[in-house]
Amino acid sequence: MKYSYFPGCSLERNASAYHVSAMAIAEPLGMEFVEVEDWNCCGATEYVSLNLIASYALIARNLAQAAKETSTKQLVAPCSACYLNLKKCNAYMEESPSLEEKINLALAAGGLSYKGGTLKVRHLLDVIVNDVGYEAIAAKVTKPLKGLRVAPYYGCMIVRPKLGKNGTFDNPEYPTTLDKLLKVLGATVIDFPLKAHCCGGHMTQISESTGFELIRRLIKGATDYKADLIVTLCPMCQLNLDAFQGAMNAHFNTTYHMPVLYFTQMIGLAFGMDAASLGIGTELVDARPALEKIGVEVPEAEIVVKKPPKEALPMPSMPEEK
Amino acid sequence: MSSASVSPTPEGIRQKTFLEEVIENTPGDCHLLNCIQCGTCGGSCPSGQDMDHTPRAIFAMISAGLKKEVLKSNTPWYCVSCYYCTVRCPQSVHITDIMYTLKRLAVKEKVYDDSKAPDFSKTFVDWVENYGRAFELGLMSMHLIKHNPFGVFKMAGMGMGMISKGRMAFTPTRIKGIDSLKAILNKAKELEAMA
Amino acid sequence: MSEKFEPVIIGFTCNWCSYRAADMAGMGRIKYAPNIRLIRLMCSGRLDPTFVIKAFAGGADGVLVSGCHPGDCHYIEQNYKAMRRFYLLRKLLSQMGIEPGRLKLLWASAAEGQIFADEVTKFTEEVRALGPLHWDPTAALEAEQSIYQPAEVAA
Amino acid sequence: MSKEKIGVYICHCGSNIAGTVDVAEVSRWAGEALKDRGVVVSRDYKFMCSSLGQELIQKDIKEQGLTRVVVAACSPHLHEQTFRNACKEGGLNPYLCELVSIREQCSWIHPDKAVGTEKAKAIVSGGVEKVIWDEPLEPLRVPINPVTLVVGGGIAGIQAALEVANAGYPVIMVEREPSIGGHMAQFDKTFPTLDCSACILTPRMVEVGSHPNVKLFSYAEVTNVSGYVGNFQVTIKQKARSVNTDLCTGCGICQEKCPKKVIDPVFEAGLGYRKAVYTPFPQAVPKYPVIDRENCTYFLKGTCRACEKFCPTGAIDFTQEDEYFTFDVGQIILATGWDLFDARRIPQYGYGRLANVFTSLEFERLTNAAGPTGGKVVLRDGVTVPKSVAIVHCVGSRDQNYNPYCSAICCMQSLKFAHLVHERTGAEVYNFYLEMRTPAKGYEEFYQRVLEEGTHFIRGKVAEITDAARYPGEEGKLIVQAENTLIGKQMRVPVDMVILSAALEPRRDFKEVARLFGISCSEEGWLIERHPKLDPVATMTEGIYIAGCAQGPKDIPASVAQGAAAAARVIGKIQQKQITMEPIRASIDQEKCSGCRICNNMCPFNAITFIEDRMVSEVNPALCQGCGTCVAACPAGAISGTVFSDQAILAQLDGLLLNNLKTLDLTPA
Repeated sequence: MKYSYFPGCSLERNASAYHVSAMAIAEPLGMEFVEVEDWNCCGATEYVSLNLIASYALIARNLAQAAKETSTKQLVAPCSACYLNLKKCNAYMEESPSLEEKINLALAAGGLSYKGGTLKVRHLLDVIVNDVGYEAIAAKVTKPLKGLRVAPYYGCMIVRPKLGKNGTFDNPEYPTTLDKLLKVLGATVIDFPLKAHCCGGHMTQISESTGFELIRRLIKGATDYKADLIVTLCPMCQLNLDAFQGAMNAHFNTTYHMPVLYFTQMIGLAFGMDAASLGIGTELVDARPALEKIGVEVPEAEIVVKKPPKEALPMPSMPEEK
Repeated sequence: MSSASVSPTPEGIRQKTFLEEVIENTPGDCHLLNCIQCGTCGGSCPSGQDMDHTPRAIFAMISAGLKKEVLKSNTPWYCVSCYYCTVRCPQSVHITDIMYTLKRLAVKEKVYDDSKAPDFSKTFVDWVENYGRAFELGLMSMHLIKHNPFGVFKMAGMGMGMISKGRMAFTPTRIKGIDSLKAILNKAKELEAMA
Repeated sequence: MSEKFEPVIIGFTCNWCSYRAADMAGMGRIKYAPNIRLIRLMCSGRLDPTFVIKAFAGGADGVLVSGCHPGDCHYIEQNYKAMRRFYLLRKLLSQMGIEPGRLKLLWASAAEGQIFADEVTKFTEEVRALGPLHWDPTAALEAEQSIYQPAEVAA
Repeated sequence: MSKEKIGVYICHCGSNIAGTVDVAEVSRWAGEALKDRGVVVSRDYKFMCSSLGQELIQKDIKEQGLTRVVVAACSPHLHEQTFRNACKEGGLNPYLCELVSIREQCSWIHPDKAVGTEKAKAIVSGGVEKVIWDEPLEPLRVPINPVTLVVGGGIAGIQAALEVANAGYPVIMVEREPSIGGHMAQFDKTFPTLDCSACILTPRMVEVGSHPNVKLFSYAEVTNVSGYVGNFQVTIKQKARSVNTDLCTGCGICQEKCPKKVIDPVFEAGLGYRKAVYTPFPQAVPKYPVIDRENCTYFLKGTCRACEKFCPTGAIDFTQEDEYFTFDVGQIILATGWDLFDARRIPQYGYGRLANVFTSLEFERLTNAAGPTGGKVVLRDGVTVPKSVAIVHCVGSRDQNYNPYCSAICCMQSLKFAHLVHERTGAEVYNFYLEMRTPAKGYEEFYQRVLEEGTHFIRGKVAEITDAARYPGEEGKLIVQAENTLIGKQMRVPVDMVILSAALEPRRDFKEVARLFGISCSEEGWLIERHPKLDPVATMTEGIYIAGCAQGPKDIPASVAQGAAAAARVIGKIQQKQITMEPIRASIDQEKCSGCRICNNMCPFNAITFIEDRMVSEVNPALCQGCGTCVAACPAGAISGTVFSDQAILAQLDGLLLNNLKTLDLTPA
């Protein structure tokens, strides 16, 4: 199966492990990804807070770029925020001719156009469980994740809101596709009641106490349920739960240690792939103790501090840690 | 169609109400007129406890015409876009979309409170408009320095971790078609200003 | 009045479902295109193909045939007969040079006032897009002759 | 020039029509433009349906010698009969009156007065052309069979059956379950008086079971209905009970001895058990048990036969088969009841996932002295008494995601639950409500009483129920999260037990029921009454009535009232001994019939027969229902229909297209 692929800004860098692992499992799952030519940022949740038409035009440029690829009508995004933005723009353009007209007037300034509904926007999890299917995945499992207690975590934007005719591919309140997938991989899946709750999005930047509280609830929940790790499918969720876990602990004076990995990494592990080749080791909350339970060896992460290239722009200085 | 009941007001007879303004600025039929004040949104909201007013209260204030109070409220800026309220709303009110509308109106009217959120969005958008892609390091550090110079220390550990794991770029990526993108966005803003 | 072409549409509705759907649309004060003028039959199965031809010959720009949903007919299954006649009529109309899009079949239950209203508006726009029908009524007479021949098939 | 003298009457309907149609102009126009078509009088009047409006018509008939009348007002479904009667009173055959609708299809659907006025003219013109072709007719009269079928043995059906039977007429009652009693039999207490449900229901059930005029089929279903008002034929399927009711004494030994215990999803709402051979509850009517063949060990494995062995009268009969009975009945009352909303459809409320979330029906069984816990209110573990209970209103109702309507009983039911929890456990009770709706006799007083008991009322729709503790003190509890909308703050209330006041929904098989009986149901599935205000128990199908929750959610007093009302209508009809029917019938002109027999297969009522010796077909007017399909199909044009003749329809068509203003004379020769 061939798909247009929209990585999104996060997967370029902070969530590169997600990108790397997705690419690693594509071949064994029989999927071919064609990256959208010269894609741009989807605007996250920020652009639409300032400008309505411009934010949709920004997204629509990606749809127009993706539609240039004629060999497939399916556009896949691994990032939930990108996925929702692309899907929403696609659906609203199809529903509202006046919005579509305005967006196309804007696109025309860049020599592009797009008709709402031309593409089908889908999340990576959706295509893996529904197009490839659980059976085909099960057939490839060589190293089942036996004995690993995982908390499946969907976050918000993959299942909400219901948009267009078909709504969402999983239940908006209590999704189960990731649960089933992880079971197929051999893991012990806990019935995680907070699986579709919010990680806080950008709240760490707006109001620390609010953002940290949202992170705490999830980490505490997974810990209460004795999970070894949280499995997620969204770079924002991973960033909040993993990278901000230390700051959250400091804020509440707690000592939680809950590693957070991507579902693509888990598929790769169950397929017997090498941990390093799946980007494991780049998480800030060390996943090694958890993965040792299933006999996965993870090399000590290489500390890479790349020097900025010559053309680099001047950087605001980062204060040293005490 | 509920939009029918906010049919255009004949010029000079009366001013558009705030309620009508909010509805007009939200794409699609947002069903705001159908709100029955049940509080499902306020009950569902993950950050509801930190909001000045729950979304439900905001809707009551909108229909009461308390424009200034609504736009000054931190409520829309504390919305985390989780869409729980939207899918649970028994009246199909597009609550998250309305929160975005309130943010835009607050920015336009320049009456939002001292929330850092609008600035965060602006900083983010600046990078996107000039490069075509988001730039986390630049965004986070600039935002921190501007709004929470002391917080920089708190977050520094995290930032160093990210850098050391190779998860943060020092330079933003610029897309090839940045000129065409700029043209698109300028045109879009022009259209928006006309509306 | 504007210059816009206002099509005249004749609607044949059954007494039990679709006429009541029209009543329901009215009671709900649902606004829709006023171009339709309804004729009440007891059942959509009562629709003689001649009625449709005569409507076009007499100046209608579009004809709507409406009955109960398949399986819900007050007379058990007569709406299926209307459906068969409808498809035959569409074929016949195109042979006579009338766009088949001027004839529409709509199932509407007594509860579906909104659907009835929406579909009538949609159909009105479709007919408006097709433009006025100027049709030679003498052709209608011939058609009327021919239509009585294949009645077995039509039935 | 028409020979007829036609009177045209345009109704204002207050401002309903006059608001968007220039009625004076339509009236003036009809008088002038349609003069050649025979219109001699044209008037507009504020309310044509008022007695003054009707007298206006009668006066004109007498003074001006009108031979035809056209009234342009509301839908014929509302007032056709009114104006036909008015004409009859005035001395004109009622079928020479046409009512055309300029309200539902004209004034109400478009705000533009100019457009509305033009459309109204066309509609009036169509009516005038049609009325010219109308013929004087006499209504058909057919005898009415006094036997009445009541479908459903809940409280509404029981009430209806008893009213008819006590009036001296025979009743056949069909109930799907092994016993009558319906949902009311599941309850312990009834609001607002808190009478014991069984105490007031059981005598009624016994009365039905032993009434000489009632023939009761339980564990049975109606499988076929044919015919028409006064003369229906119904087929009833008696499912095999595997118990010979002639021998069974209802002693209950078989149930005692049966080794197979199964969860009872119906009467015990899944919260208790019954045996494979069972009566749903001890006071069941009839008293005879049934063997549930899907669970009986003998039917599954071929051995056991414990019930047979111990039955003192030898009443167990494993060889019984389903039986079919056909009856002639005159009228039918449908009281098929409701099903409970499946609370699992709202995952955030945790029903099915969180043990101590209960549905309203489960809680009814918990409080019932004859229920699985003997009336003790305990958690799912069967022993722990809750210290705090949350009751959630409007679960699956008043919600566009599930059912938009109000279930009508939840507020009072939830208040009753609050009271019962207080009384039985002393627990803290939190009622999460949206609006408190207590609009019936004694209901508001009951609300006051529950307030005084110290129940906490929180105004806010519950957002979610979870067992994920967020704060200290929440561990091991169910946390109910909602906004307290009266103070505008989000709240988390930790409790031991949650009761969901789930919506009442139409029976899951409402579509089949509607189809079987030839009546319509709303989008949700409630059976539709003839008029929402003025005729709430009749349906659009003559001779079929509805009662109880089949028509919409309602409480016990309302169900009983509607059951009695339906019965009153039935009794009234029986006492007339015959029924008048619309004379809309087809007939075949023997001269023109070629004997091709195409029409024979057209008729779903078998009303057309082929007469071999004369080689022509004939219509039996008693069986003909007047659909007109044969009229449209006859290749020789030999079949004609009354009221809707070819000529009348074509004339109306010409009228609607306003061709009558310019073209040839279309008047009957």
